[in-house]
Amino acid sequence: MSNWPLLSILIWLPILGGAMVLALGNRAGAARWLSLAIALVVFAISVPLFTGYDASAAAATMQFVEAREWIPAYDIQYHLGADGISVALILLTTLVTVLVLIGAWSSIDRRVSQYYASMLILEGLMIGVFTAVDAMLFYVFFEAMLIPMFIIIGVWGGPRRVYASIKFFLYTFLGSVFMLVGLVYLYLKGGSWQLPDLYSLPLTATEQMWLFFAFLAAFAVKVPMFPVHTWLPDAHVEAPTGGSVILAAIMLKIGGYGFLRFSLPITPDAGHEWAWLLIALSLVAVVYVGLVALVQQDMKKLIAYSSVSHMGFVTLGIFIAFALVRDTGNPEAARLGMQGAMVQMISHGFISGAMFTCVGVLYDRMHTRMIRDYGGVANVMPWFAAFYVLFAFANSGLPGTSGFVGEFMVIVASFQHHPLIAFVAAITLILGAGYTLWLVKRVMYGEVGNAHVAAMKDINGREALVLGVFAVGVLLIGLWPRPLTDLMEPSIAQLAGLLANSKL
Amino acid sequence: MLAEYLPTLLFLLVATGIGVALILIGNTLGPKFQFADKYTAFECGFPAFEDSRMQFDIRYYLIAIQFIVFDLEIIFIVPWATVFRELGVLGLIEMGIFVGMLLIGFIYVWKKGALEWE
Amino acid sequence: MTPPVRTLADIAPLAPELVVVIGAFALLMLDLFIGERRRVVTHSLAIAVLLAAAAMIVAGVGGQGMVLADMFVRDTASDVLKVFILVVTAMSLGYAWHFMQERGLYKGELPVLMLFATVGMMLLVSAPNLATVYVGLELLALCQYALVAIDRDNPVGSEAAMKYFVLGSLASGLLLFGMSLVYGATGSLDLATISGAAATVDGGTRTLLLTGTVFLVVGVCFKFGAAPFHMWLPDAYHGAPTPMSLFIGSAPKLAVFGMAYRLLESGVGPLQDQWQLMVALLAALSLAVGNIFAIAQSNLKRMLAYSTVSHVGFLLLGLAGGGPEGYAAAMFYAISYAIMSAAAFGAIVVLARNGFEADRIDDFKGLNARSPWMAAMVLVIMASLAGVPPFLGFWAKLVVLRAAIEGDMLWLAILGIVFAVIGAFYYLRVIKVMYFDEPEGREIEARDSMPLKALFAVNALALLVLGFAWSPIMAWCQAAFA
Amino acid sequence: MEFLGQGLALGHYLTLATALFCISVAGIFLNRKNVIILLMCIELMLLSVNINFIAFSREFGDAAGQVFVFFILTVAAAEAAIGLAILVTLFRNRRTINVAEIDTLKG
Amino acid sequence: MSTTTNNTASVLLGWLEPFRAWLDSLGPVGTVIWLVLLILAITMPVIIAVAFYVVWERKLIAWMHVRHGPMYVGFGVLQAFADVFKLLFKEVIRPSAAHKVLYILAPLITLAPAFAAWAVVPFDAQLVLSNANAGLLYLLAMTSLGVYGVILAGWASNSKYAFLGAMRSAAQVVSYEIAMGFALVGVMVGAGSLNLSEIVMAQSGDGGFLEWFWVPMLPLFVIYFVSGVAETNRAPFDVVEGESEIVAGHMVEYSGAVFALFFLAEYANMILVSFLTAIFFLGGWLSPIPAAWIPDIPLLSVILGDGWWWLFAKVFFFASCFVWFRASFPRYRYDQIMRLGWKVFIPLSIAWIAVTALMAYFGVFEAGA
Repeated sequence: MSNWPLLSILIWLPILGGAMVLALGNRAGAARWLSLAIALVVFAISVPLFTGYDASAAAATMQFVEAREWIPAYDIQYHLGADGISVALILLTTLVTVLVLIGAWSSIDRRVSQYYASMLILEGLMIGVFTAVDAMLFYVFFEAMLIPMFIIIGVWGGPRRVYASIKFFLYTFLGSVFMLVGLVYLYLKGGSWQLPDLYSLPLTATEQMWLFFAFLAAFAVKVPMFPVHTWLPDAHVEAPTGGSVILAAIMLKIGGYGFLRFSLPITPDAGHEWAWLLIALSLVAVVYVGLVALVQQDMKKLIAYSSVSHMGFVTLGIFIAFALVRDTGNPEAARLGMQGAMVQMISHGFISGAMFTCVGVLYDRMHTRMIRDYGGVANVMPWFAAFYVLFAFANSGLPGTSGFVGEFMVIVASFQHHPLIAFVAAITLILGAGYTLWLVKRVMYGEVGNAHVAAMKDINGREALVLGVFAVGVLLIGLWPRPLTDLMEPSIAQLAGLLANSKL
Repeated sequence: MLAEYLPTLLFLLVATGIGVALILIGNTLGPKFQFADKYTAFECGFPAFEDSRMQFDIRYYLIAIQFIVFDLEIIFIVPWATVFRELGVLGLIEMGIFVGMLLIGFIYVWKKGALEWE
Repeated sequence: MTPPVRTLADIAPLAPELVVVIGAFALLMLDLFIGERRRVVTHSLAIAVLLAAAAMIVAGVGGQGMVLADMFVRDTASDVLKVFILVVTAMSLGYAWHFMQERGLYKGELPVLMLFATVGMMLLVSAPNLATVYVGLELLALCQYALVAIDRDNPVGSEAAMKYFVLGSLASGLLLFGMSLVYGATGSLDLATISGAAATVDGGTRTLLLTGTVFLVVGVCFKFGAAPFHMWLPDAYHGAPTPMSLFIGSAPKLAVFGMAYRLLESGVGPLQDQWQLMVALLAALSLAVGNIFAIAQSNLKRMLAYSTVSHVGFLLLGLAGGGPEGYAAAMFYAISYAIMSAAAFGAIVVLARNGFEADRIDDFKGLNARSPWMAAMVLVIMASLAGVPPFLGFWAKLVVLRAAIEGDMLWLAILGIVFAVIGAFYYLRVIKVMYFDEPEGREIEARDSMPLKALFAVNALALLVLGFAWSPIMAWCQAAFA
Repeated sequence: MEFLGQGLALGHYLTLATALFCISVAGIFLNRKNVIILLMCIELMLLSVNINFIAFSREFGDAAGQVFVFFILTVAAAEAAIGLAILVTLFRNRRTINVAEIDTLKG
Repeated sequence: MSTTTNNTASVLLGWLEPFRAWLDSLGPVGTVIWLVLLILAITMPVIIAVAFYVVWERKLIAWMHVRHGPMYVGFGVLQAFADVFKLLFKEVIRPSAAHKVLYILAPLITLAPAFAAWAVVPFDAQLVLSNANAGLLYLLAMTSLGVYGVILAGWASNSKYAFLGAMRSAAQVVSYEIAMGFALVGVMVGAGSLNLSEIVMAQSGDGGFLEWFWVPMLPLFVIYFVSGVAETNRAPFDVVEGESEIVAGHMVEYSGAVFALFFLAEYANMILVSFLTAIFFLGGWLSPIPAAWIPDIPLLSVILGDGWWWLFAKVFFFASCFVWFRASFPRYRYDQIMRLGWKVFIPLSIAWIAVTALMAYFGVFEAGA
């Protein structure tokens, strides 16, 4: 099994499968089953990745490596590999994709095969992003994701889908092209697109600064960071449930992943130099966007803003690491922040995915996302309410759920840098609890709001399955994060080591 | 070399001069009995009822276009004609190719009916 | 006086050109003697001639070298360009058949004119001498004017042809004026000699040469359609029958690139510092003008025309970058643009019917609902034009960006990508109407012709496939300037 | 007749050519009346180039420039032919050759 | 100006040599004056010749019609001057609708090239105003220019008949121009030169009139002369003037002295064509008698030998042919004219150029040269 090009299979199986599904045309049922089968196979194949990954500190480099010439004229290689961080994110991707496909079973009834195909292709591309070791390959996957997502939002989205999809596309496209210039510059400087080569490439302070901002442009939009987050509420709100889930659960993570893969190791000095700015922006995101979330009338929008706020923790964790590693001269200190950021990413993948699924469940029944249209849902949908409340707790970072672990680690890490930062970050726990629980209160409890609500049926088995898997994920990470942290520990340590070395 | 062309230039001037002189003489010597009808255009005695700067037949354009193209081929043959003795058989063949292409064009024009006046 | 040609072997490198020329004349005659009904013979033979010539070049028939008293050169650069010129022209002919046939526009002259235009292009990319450049350019341009005007009863078509003609001739005039000054400054029409002289001249002669160079650049940019000399482009593309827009919008860009390379690099290369800046500024302007104006268009052909302007800006980016990598990049860009633009216009051709041009963006509304396959192809084309990986268009942008950055023109590279993003907007609009909007108006479907659909599919999928396998083409381009 | 050779230097020819060139370019851009004037301006432009070439060619004693002029003349003729042909179709379709009225293509 | 005296006409110039030298010493102005005098020495006889040509035309046609023709003014001879004065004393009418400048310019543009062409016509060995190397090209240029005058006249008159005539004329002239050009190319191939004197000399040889170009280039000779007739819009190709349908074509609105310019130009052109035909195909001033046959009798040997009188005799012959055509042939239809020009003359001339080239290649023309 270890001789198999696992990563290639993971990337190309869904893409080619997507093409097959596309070819099914109008046969919706066949498309659903075929896609699900493919997604399950992909998930099954990703499991050996987890089991077969050697998490010992000695082997903390890329594993499952595949490298061959691709574009010799430009020294671009088809170079894949996965470390702990990648494996975690790949697993998240394959799992969430399966859940999304199941979730869309009945809610998508137009152009079904195209929807499923887009999802599968998107899955393959996202796995590609998480496994690319060649910077150009990374970029290709990174950009290629835009098209299927654009289609998903635009075709199956809400009333303002066109605006949202184009905004989504152009924001991310604009951000990423700056990275392209940066990569080309690096290539001209170092003569290679391979990340390890780029890690060891010495760069002056000015170069690092420009490159840092070039990467920032790409990843900050993707994460998204304040103030370039404005595409996210639109995209999330207008996207179909599955789109929102994928967007929140995985695509946002690509930004954080990019920071870890590119910004940190390639421009450590500039990162250190500018960490204050990023930390500040992260804090603004955490607090300000949290406040914005508080006043939302639209459930999806509220969750979208909460996503921005939570992703603020991710960036905070990452850039606290920048600050810490030089302050203390000890990579160990930085590891906690990065570890926290990673756990937060995975956890947020489950939580936000679950939250959007919940909204989707409600939307399928009521065709409205406005909070005021609901009320007392718990009375008619007790099972659903149970899941909903659980995810809401997780979203507000209640201990015992996955939301707590990551945020706690980040706060502890930032305390080492400055207590004030930790304090401000901690505010979000309160804010998060505020808006989430208020949401729960308004939607779930109280009297049954109106006749429509009264007529709602509780979740069916399929929905229960999806929400159940999410719930397991949330609780598992919350209660027993050890396997996850162990998986990522060596890779993060290695990254932190790279961070510690000046490239000047 | 240029000197050989001075007479030609002067000749043009002198010829123009003669023309101008004739017009002036005619203007001076000729009588002047002016009345409006005399200065209308000739229309067999009828007053003109439409502008004379009318459109004209498209065939004239066609002739003009064909003329330009064919006439210019001559300027390629002229220098060849004066030196072709020194070019040997290949010069002959090359001009054969050139004239051959010209002929193809000619056949084309002929076959398309552009040479028919009606 | 010895004649330049003594034996047939002296003109062996000309073999592909000769095939096309002889083919063109033969078809002209053949068409006169076969009826309207059997025009498919002419059509197929024309394509066969083009592909045969391309095959000859790939196979290296005739070999490389300078022939005809140094009036013609066959080198790798010209070979690369010619192969793609021939293939793209053959594709244009393939696209043209049904469209022109059902409108009664597939006259016998059409394939012949295209063959002659091809000869012009081949000559242009193989020109080591100003005279050859000019003759090739005009052969191309004159055929193009005629092809734009081929629908004689269409007021829009003849207006487009007129504008194209006037501005094209103006461009030729400017280029010629530049050539005359360059000739005056260097005393030779031979580009190699000009290059040698350009390196040494000084004083007033240098001023003369620089003035000439300015005109050369302007002329080249006119022919490219770079802003601010792009005025003819939208009108010509819009007014011409779509397959003709396809033709004039694709292969000739390769030829003009060849001309730009010959004139600017082989010719006045020693003045690179001077013209580079001009080209860079024109590139910047083209990027801006093309992308901004394209947004406002409601006609797809017009939009593609303005997008051409912006693509030319990108191409010039490579040219401005200079150096072997820069030229290779620009060449690669030209090649990929030719393929992309053929596909983009091809989409319109495939959808058009007699009386329905399918050239408004709104005509594509709801295409996905009617014909998902077609919509997917157009999606690929638009994404490629927008420069989204992994399609060919992205790699083309990558290589020119690299060239620009390597040529110390980071500002230009950044400007380029910013406008690329703006440009993405209008390509997205096409995708948007196909996928997001409901169908309206008349039924729009791909024409029921297997060869045409196959050609279109091959063309569109080439953008995807070449996106993964562009290395050989790039390597070939690099070899051309190594 | 030696005075002929002394009086006319390269500069005179170039000045003439440049003047003609400027007139033709100005004609193309300023003319708003008649397409035929445009065609004539284009021809004039080519002629100015011819003067340049011949002047230089004479100066260098190099025949190449004059040979080039042959090409230019021929091409100019072909160009005029095509231009006129297009003009005729335009007129047939639009009943006008007024530059200002030829403006259906916009945007 | 070359004035080496080895023929009779040059003797005159020899006498004037001191005068020329004196003028030359005055600098450029003197040179120009000398040239102008020479030019007048050509143009004045041409004008006078035109006058008498008209008389001869009327007379000859009359004879062919078996009637008298002009016979009152100086027994008809002085009729020429009567005509001239009549024209000069008539009112010059300019139609009010005509374009003011072009209307006057048109006849000038017609006349000037018709005269200027004479600059390169050799009357005898070395007796030529401008022995330009590209004389033939100059001639082609000058003879082509005349059509501008016709077009301008037609357009500037602002009259339908004038305009129609001008269009017809232009189309006809350019149609025959091509055939004429190709015919001349044949001459160039034969002579290997563009210089008119050299072309004449290329026709010299032992064979007398058999050495002239009309023998190997008989089709071209016919084409050239017939084209010449068509070029000058003379009968039977005179649909341009077409008195019975478009009254006088482009000249309809012209009168008096201005009309005289057209008239003058037309007849000057006819004489010119006669000259050129003689020079290109009938050996110019060369004697038709082979040099070997000329008896060595003092005066007779000069007269029978080469000299301008031979040229003038040939010219007289061709000029009379113009008149003869007018008297004998009915007017062609316009489509017939076009067909003859495009479909007969052009292919034929191209074919014969090929033949001529082959002949030249195999040395047919070398023997005499």
